[in-house]
Amino acid sequence: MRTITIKLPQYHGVPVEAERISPDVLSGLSIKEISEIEVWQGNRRLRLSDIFLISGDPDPDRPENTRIVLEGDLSKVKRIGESMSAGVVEIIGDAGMHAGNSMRGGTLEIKGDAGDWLGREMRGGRIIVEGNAGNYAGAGYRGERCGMRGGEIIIKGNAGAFLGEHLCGGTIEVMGDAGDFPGCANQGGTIRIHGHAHLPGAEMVKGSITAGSARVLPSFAYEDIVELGGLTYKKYVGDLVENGKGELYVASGQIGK
Amino acid sequence: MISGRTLAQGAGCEDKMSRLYIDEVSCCYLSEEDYRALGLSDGMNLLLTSPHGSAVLRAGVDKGLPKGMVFIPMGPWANMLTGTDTKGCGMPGFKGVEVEVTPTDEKVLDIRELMLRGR
Amino acid sequence: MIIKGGIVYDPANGIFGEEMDICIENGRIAEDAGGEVIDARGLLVMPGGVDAHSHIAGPKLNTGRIMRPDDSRMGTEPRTGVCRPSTGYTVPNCYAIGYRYARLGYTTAFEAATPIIEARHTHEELEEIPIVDKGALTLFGSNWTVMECVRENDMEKLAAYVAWGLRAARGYGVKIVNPGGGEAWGFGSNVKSIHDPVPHFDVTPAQIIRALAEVNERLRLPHSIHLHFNNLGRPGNYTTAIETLELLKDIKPSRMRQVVHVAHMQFSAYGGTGWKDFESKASVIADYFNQTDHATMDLGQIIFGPATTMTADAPLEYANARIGHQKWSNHDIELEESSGVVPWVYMRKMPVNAVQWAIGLELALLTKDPWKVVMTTDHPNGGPFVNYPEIIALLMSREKREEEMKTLHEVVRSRSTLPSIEREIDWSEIVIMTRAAPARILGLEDKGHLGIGADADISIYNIRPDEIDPSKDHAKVKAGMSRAKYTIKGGAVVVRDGEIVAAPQGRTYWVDAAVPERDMDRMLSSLKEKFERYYSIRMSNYMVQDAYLSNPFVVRAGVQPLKEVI
Amino acid sequence: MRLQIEDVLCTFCGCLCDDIRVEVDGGRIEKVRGACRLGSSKIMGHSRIKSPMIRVNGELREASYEEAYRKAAEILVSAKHPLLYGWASTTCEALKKGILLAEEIGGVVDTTATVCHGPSIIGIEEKGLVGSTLGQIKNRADLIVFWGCNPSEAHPRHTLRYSSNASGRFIPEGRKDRKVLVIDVRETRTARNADRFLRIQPGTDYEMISALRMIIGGKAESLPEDVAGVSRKELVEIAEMMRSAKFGAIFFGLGLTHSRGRYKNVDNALSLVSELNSHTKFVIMAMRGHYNVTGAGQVLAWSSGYPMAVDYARGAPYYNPGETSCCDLLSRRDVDAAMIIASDPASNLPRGCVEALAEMPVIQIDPFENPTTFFADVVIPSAIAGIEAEGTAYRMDGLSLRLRKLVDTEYPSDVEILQAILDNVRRLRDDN
Repeated sequence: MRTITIKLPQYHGVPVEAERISPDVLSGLSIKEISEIEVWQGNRRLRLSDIFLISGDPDPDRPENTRIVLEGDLSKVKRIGESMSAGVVEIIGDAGMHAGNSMRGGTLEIKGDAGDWLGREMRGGRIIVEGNAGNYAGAGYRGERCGMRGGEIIIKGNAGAFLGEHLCGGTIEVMGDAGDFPGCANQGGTIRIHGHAHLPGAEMVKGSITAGSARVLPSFAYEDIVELGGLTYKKYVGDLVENGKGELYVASGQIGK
Repeated sequence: MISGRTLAQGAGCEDKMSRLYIDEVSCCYLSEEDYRALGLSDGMNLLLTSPHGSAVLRAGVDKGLPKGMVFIPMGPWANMLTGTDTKGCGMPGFKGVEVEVTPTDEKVLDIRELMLRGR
Repeated sequence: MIIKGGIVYDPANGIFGEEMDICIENGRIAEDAGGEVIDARGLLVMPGGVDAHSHIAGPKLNTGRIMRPDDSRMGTEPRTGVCRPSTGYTVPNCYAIGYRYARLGYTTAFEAATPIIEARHTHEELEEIPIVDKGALTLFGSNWTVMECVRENDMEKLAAYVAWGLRAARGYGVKIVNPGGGEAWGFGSNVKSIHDPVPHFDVTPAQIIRALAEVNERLRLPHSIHLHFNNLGRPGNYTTAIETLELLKDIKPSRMRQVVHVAHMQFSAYGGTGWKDFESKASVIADYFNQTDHATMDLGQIIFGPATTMTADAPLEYANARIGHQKWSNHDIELEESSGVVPWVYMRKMPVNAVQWAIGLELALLTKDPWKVVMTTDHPNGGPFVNYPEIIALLMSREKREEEMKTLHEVVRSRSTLPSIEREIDWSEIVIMTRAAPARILGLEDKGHLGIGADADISIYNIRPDEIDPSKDHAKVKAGMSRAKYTIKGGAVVVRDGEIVAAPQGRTYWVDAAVPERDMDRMLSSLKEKFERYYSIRMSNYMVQDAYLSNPFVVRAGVQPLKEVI
Repeated sequence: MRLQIEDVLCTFCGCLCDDIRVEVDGGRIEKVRGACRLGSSKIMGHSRIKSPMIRVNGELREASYEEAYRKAAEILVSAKHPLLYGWASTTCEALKKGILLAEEIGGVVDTTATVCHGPSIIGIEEKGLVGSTLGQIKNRADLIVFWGCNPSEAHPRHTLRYSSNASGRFIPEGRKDRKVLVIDVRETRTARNADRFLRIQPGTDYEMISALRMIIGGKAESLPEDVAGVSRKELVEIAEMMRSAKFGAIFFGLGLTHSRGRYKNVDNALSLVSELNSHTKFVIMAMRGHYNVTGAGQVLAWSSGYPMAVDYARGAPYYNPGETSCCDLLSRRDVDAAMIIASDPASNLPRGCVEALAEMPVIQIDPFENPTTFFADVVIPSAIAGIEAEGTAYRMDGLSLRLRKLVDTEYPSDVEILQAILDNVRRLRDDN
């Protein structure tokens, strides 16, 4: 496997947009060519090497045989791994907004925290975040009817608000808590939140959400106690305001409290 | 804590350096019950502390408020207490901020002191 | 400037594909000229395109943009040295509208519906649309003053109001949308037929339409009434269409043009009793147009893919939103209208959409006289105007129609006559349907043709009419029509090789119609009372100020000078 | 000579009242009639910034307009990501110039909407907006609902001109022919004048609206007895009030957008109104604050496709509130310079944002000194739009109106200032 290492020394400026940092784009390029790909810093067009230190295996390979390792505090670097279809991107540190936008395949690993809009409109592949994720993980773009459609996002810390908004497919798992309105307007897919969720599944019509605890909307109907993976959950169906058939499982929780 | 527009705040908001505006936006309104419970009277001040900051304001009564809620006309004093988290949608939480309210002898800063505090 | 050696189509002047030179002097077609020479040897040359019915400016456009950031992110182009940034597909920003029309070789586009009270906004947007000449039609069909004049049968007062309304809106013509329905929608209902009285006003849609048509001719307006039928978009509505057209048969036009122009006929040529047995009645409609001479139509052709429906027919948009489970914006306009905006997607495998697609083409192909049919998509209701080349290719090639039908739901074969239609439209007819006819229908004397003195609005395409057979080479037709080799606007080259090279400000057309002073005075005194009691703004703040038309073109009409008001 | 000017527009709040009478004498405004306290205080005016200023060694020093324009242009040209913020209290014409400037320098244009009704706009992106002009409500509405808003203090003439106390064609008796319902967390002045006041717990608007949608949708029996402290019975009564109206109108304020739930509260309210239309006629409207915040959204929408928070850094508009909106850009230090026009972020944004402003070069364009001036490096005093300069503004319902010029002034208008900065930017570019 070809490894390309991209290091970010201390960075304090305005955000950098680097949507070309993806195995699909870099795998077939030499290190020199990679150094010259275009990134944007605010309104300035720069070469990758103007900000980053690039090293790694010199020979071009296919995307699926390429591993890009990013090191440093990349919380101000946006759109890493956008539209990637194969290979591995590993971020040793925090990632900026829109990591894994429209991702179709491959693996994106973030060892620190992820910014907002992680895996926005994701179609496939896998994202693993060791830390927390920001708002709108696995969501869609403003005004769109569909967010994430496929693939998997695993967040080992907490997630922000509007997790998986307009989720249409795929799986999101959050080991910690989720912010307000996880899984709102879901039309499919699966969200598992091990911690607390505030008003999950608002306006969902299909799909399923599991939460360790939750404040449940008054427009969800309690059905039964069910057992999932050895644990008991209260099962609700909703959101009835949309005549929804979504399933909400809450380990402990109550309506309106 | 919730913040919002009032007539006096509005009338003064095109003239931010006026007494009218400053007096209005440096006032913290409480329910009658809370006002009494804290032993407040005319001219007394309050120290408000939130997870995001703190400020000293004059105390006032708003009969429309329920117990446990304070109202501050929108402006620099209220904003000493609000956080910058917008939950990804651009809007910070101007309403529904948890604050601790304690009577204090400290005086209310003038607007320049308040704005440039710590600079 | 001289355009040399092009194959020129100028059907209004009896020129059907002749090799000739065109001279331009001071922005107009001239006998001879000097200066720049454009080599157009063998290329297709025609007058600049004229869009007689498109939604390009005003509150409902912005409502569409604001509710659809998902659309705005499509078609994004950064600014260049000449162009400001473009965004959007179905609801493009103002700049994109101008550039995209120009790239298609279009030089004129008229906004089809503006309420008077919101006309200032419409003009603010028109001002921002570069290159093309433009104008806006003014809505009168659910207006309280109009309905009261009709009820009182006071045609003099109605004429005064229409003249004043056009001036207040800086409008170009009388637009009527689902007459009476906009008022009924004020309390959530609608009118169900042209004889169904409007609640609280005691007039019927038929009376409103007929009165406005009469007044339109009394005022000798350049354009006829421009009518969006009642019951539009509903199965079985072709009977409403014919019934309405019959209503206007005996009215004498005051100018050499139709008495009524029917907007987006496709949406009113529906048979069936519901969506299940929905079918085309285009052939019945086309027969009617073939047998009569008082009406013209534009197509309202649908294009598969995303659209944004927007119309003053607010009850229709409510129904659309419910059927499509779509986001819905509604906007009622005090004393004047109501309106709505709903995003839409036309799908090939959806039976109703497949039949709708066929209806537009049937109307164009079955109506014998191309001067009666204008090509539109009712942008962006049937789809965005950038798809005009697709329609041109479909009209010119039966083979392409057959190929397309294979990708559609099979009902397109049983519920429309399209599969049996052999006609293939030729270049002259295309030029009529996209240039000459819309200009004549709108009453734009200097547009749609290349006679001496006409506006030097010209499009030149990378298509060699002597070498290609549109019936077979439809892909080349579509590609060629999508990117004009040259677009010349008012004598200036604005597009070269499909790229914008200049973006001058176009003109805004409006009609100043005169009525007798005593009628105007009488009308104004009752109007003043409306402002005192019912409008939420003052009369003195109502009329569009001259500041909003930086490059106006005033067309005079009416019978005697209009008394200066306000 | 004393001059009476009729039908003047009030440039305070989103009501944009257009029936004000102003008396002018010797080029000064002497009297304002017909305006509310907010409006007359603005129109009467007060002390102005006297001259342009540039900060030198920490102190603002008087400068010429030419010097200020050049300094402003230098700041903007050297910035990698400048923010151009404000726009709600100036004309549409000013914003048009501002957008051109932003395109030229690759900056972000954001309006005060993002900290006001920005969430309402995001809600509209989800659902659309079922609305009308204010006159439609004046003529027809027999039920007025004020949800999380307090027009008595924020829009003082709203009730008289457009809503609860106005009379109209189908509501000849005005207030007597209408019912007024107020939903809020505190009993405001507006609530005290209502037929019914529903007090709710802070941050529970979303649940209340969902409950009302359930009842309107015929699913009341599936609701719990108590929804966040409000009984089902009370909610059924409220829903019945709405359903039985011939024409209902909800006006909502920052009570929905500022509290927990943000745009989801509005999103849900938009659905409630949409669904009420299956039973009766209902519309909804945001109570916009600044007189032209609506217009700012309109101009941006037709220019860029988006109504606020538009980033031109890469030449084409990019929009994403939460990323490209003022509060986020400042608190994350994602911008490196700011031009503030006709607004006062130092007073109106959370402290964390104000600290960011203090760290970067700031240009202020405003007729008046305000706390933002403490942080400004270039201060350019301007004419007051609607009093000293004409132009366009949009009322809260989207009606566009023309502001008049009432008196002459020495100060340049915002349009002239922005054009001068733009000219200087182009000159600097040409020199480099």
